[in-house]
Amino acid sequence: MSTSVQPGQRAEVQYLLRVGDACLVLSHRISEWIGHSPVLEEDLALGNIALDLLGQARALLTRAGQLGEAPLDEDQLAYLREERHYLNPVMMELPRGDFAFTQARNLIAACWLLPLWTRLQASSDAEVAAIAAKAVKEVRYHQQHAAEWVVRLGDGSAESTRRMQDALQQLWPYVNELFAADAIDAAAEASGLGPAWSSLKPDWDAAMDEVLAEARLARPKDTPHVYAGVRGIHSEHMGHLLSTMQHLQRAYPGGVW
Amino acid sequence: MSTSVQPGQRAEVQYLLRVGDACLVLSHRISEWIGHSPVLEEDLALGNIALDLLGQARALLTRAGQLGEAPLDEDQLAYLREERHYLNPVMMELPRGDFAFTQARNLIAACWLLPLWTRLQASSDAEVAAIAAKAVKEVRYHQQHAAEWVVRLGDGSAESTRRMQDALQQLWPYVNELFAADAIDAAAEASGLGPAWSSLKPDWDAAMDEVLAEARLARPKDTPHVYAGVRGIHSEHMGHLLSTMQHLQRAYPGGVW
Amino acid sequence: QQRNEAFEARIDAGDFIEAKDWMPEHYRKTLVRQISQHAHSEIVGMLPEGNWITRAPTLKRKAILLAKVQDEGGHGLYLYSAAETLGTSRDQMLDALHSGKAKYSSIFNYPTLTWADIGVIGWLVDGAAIMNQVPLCRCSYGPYARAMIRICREESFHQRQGYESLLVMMREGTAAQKAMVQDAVNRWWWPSLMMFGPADKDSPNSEQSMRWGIKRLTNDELRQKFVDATVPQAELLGVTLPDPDLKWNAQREQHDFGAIDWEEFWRVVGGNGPCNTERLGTRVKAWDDGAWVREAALAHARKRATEAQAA
Amino acid sequence: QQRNEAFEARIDAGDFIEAKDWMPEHYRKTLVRQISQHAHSEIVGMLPEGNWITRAPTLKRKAILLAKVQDEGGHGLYLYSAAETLGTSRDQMLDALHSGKAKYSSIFNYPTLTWADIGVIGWLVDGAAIMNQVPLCRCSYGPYARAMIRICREESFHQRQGYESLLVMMREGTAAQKAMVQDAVNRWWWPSLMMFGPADKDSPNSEQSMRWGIKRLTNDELRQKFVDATVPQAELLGVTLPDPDLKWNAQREQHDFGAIDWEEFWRVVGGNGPCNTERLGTRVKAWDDGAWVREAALAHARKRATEAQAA
Repeated sequence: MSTSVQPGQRAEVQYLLRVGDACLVLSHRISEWIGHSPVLEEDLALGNIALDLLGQARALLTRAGQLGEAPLDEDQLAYLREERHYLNPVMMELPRGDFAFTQARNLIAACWLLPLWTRLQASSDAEVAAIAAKAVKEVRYHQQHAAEWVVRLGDGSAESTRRMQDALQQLWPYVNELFAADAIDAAAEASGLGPAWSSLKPDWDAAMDEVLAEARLARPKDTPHVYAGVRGIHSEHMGHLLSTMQHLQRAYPGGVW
Repeated sequence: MSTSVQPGQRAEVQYLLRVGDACLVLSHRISEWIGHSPVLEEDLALGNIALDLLGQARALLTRAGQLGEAPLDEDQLAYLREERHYLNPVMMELPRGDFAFTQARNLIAACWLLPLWTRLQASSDAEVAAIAAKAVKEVRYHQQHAAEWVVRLGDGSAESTRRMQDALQQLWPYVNELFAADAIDAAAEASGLGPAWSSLKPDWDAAMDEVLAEARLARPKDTPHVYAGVRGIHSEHMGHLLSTMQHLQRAYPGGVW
Repeated sequence: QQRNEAFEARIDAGDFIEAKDWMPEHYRKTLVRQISQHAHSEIVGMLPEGNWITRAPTLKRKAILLAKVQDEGGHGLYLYSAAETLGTSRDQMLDALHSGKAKYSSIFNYPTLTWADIGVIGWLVDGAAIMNQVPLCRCSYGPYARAMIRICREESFHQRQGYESLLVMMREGTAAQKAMVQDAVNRWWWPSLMMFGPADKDSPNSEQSMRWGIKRLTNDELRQKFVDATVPQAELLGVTLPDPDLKWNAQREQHDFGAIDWEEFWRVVGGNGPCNTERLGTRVKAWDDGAWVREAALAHARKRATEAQAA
Repeated sequence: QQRNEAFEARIDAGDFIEAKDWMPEHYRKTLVRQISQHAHSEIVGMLPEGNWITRAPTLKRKAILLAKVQDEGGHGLYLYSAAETLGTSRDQMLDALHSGKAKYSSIFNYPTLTWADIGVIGWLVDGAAIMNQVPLCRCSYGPYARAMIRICREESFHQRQGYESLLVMMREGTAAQKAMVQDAVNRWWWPSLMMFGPADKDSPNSEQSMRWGIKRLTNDELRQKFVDATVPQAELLGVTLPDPDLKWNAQREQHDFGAIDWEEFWRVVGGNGPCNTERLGTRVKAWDDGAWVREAALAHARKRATEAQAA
């Protein structure tokens, strides 16, 4: 099974893959820390978060695979798509960076996933609603954990403040993709599958601003370019991530693991 | 054509793959510098060296593929083997490191390849002899270029001396594999295909010692472990290198490029 | 002297010694060395397996591997905590690791070259570790014994998961996968046997360690038990073990097996295995790269404490 | 004033101006800005293509790509040298690049997402570059004109290689490869059209640049020529160009084409394209990481010079 699969054009499939791939790819980046963290407790905490996100990804990919034109399972979707068919926002695939970058991204992602999962609990798709009910509890912990680190580093030493502010600066251009609207997004809202992402912005703003204030960090300015990972236009990092992630499935066609 | 190929057990094939894979993998690591060198001239010089080594690899892989039980072409051999069937010495696959590490490795490799190609000019295999005649000129330049940098950095600033000495220290445990004997090696010598690698040691020692003396660097102590990349036992870096290198061939079975 | 007799009496009675209890200096030192070495093994052991997390072949296997490596970090944490009850800080123990003074299990100085290595490590390496560690659940030092109970339970779970993943590949997999499993077994078998330490003749049993329940069987006895337990598992799996001298000895009712390459054993223990430098280098780099984080956390705590006082 | 008239007379006569010749300050400045911007484009342009060297799908394609990226470095080198003849050092020019003062071609602020991007960059991006650059081979400044002759020759070679690699995929490749090529064309078409710069109405031709042979056709004229040349190539290749308004206009004997997204153009030029920050960051990092190497080379040269004197 090394030939690529296509998830198809159905709006609900694409909507679920956007969220599922976000979790999958972010989990991948976080997992790169395991064994390399600044303190052992973080190897465990980041491992936990990576595991939770992986679980969320598996549930959503499974569901998306059931709703497509031809049924696909979680592994076909995770391992056998071409890059242009992965739909995560670009931010999730950026290299892990330093510890400040990782915690800043985790915070941005958690502040986005929390209202998203919260609303998905009311999804018209009962499966998705059930997945969301579990995920929302997990992401609440992720948000809290990342917020603690952003505050600690933002209001820590001169070096940590600089690193955390730099991390925010690097990440900010990728934020607006998390709230951008398009036909897929509109269809999900119309059908009740899930919220339009733009509707998550006020909650995200409030949560972020609270943490940034406590961390005494400046909120970076918004930038005009809107990345389009959700339509499969990724950064150059994605291909490298996928060549790693897909290697075994591609190299051992027909393998059973 | 994503299914793996096996080069088979023939001694002459294995011998040629050891050299060909050394060139292929070293070329890969050197090519990672292109666009990221300390000075533009080095982007060009390292590009040149990577290209030469790639050409040598192509010639040897092609020849090895002709001599096997079933014919294989250079791309099947380069892209579709499993890691355990790549036979380069482990040193070649180590990550590119800093500029000192790269130049030190290039020197070690060139001082090894130069006597090797020199003797391969007298190979009982006329194809191999012809490949060697061209390669020997190229590698002479590689050696000179690397030697200049090793001297410059070894006898440069305090920082560069430290970095170069560290690089040698890191590389030295991988040196003895370049001169280790086994049945494959013995068979090549017996058949006249190529020299036993142990016979290259005096030339290598002399060339290295001369450069190290001029660079005012200490020669590290020999270490007891002998790596066995030539029998397909690699480091953990090799798998990552291959997942990158093989990605397209694995992901697009049947592709024509 | 009186305290020492009381201590010995408690040991003889099978009582647990607790952190607040008096204990002889030698007992304390032996335990710190052993527990910290075990803790170091857990965190260094995260590296060879961690190497495959981003390449796990299915999402289920990725979740299992992530959880396993995370468990190893957890084991490290309990063990450092157990050792800290003896008055040595985690930072002191890590310093000893990073400077090369402290040891960790030599098995982690071998590389993980294929995905099958992950299953084989679960089966053989965790299997050997359990064989070594189960007796420690009854060790005389309470915090260590309690940590070991939890660790052994989790290790058994890992071992079963590793074996199960190999079974799937051997029973349902492709020829290439089966070859991959066999190759991994070939590479890990002998290093696994070396995990029980030098032959008894080169490792006189410390009577002390026996008394304290830190050791109950000799290295060779444990190694024999491991071989006897593993051979039928290998048969069930459908792999051969890379030892032509391995065969059932009906007289001894145990397996005979070939000679271990002790030269290799001592070379790897002595720092010259295939990955010694890299493993330690990776740990040191993670620690050094994280220095600014740890400093920032302290700086933050101080700041907020000062502000709380001022308020 | 007299010198200026003599200079103008030589320009009018079609003579080359050489480095040692007197020239007006404005001429010098214009050239330094243009040549260094071109040089920067070459070295920043190494990055998007360099991204695929380690992943090239065959050894032949890898050799071609390596050689191509190396050629771009070579172009950078000639161009910096040409600019240096005007009295600005390479380090000064690089400082301007690294500090964000100097520009480079905006096309390199788009990412290379698939292997087909490599072929399409050769075909469209190099094609557009050649269209822009051929007139410069007759530019009035000798060192620049000579550099451009060599560069244009190599660029044409690259363009043919890129197009050929696409032909192979479209004619002999799998459906997935063909889709990959079409997708790459879809992504690079509009940015390639933007390479000719703003529309003429927003870019009044500098009469000066025309006189000096730095410009001979307007942006819109060049863009039209490019479209007209490319459409039949696309047909031969079997790809569509992503512009529903693109069609032959029999009256004009040229193609009509759709409106360019100038908002995107100005956004990317203004620093907010998808890769601006990363490209510049990568260059700065390479430069900063190499500082110790450059310093060491100087230190070595000084040492050896001192020793030679002492001897």
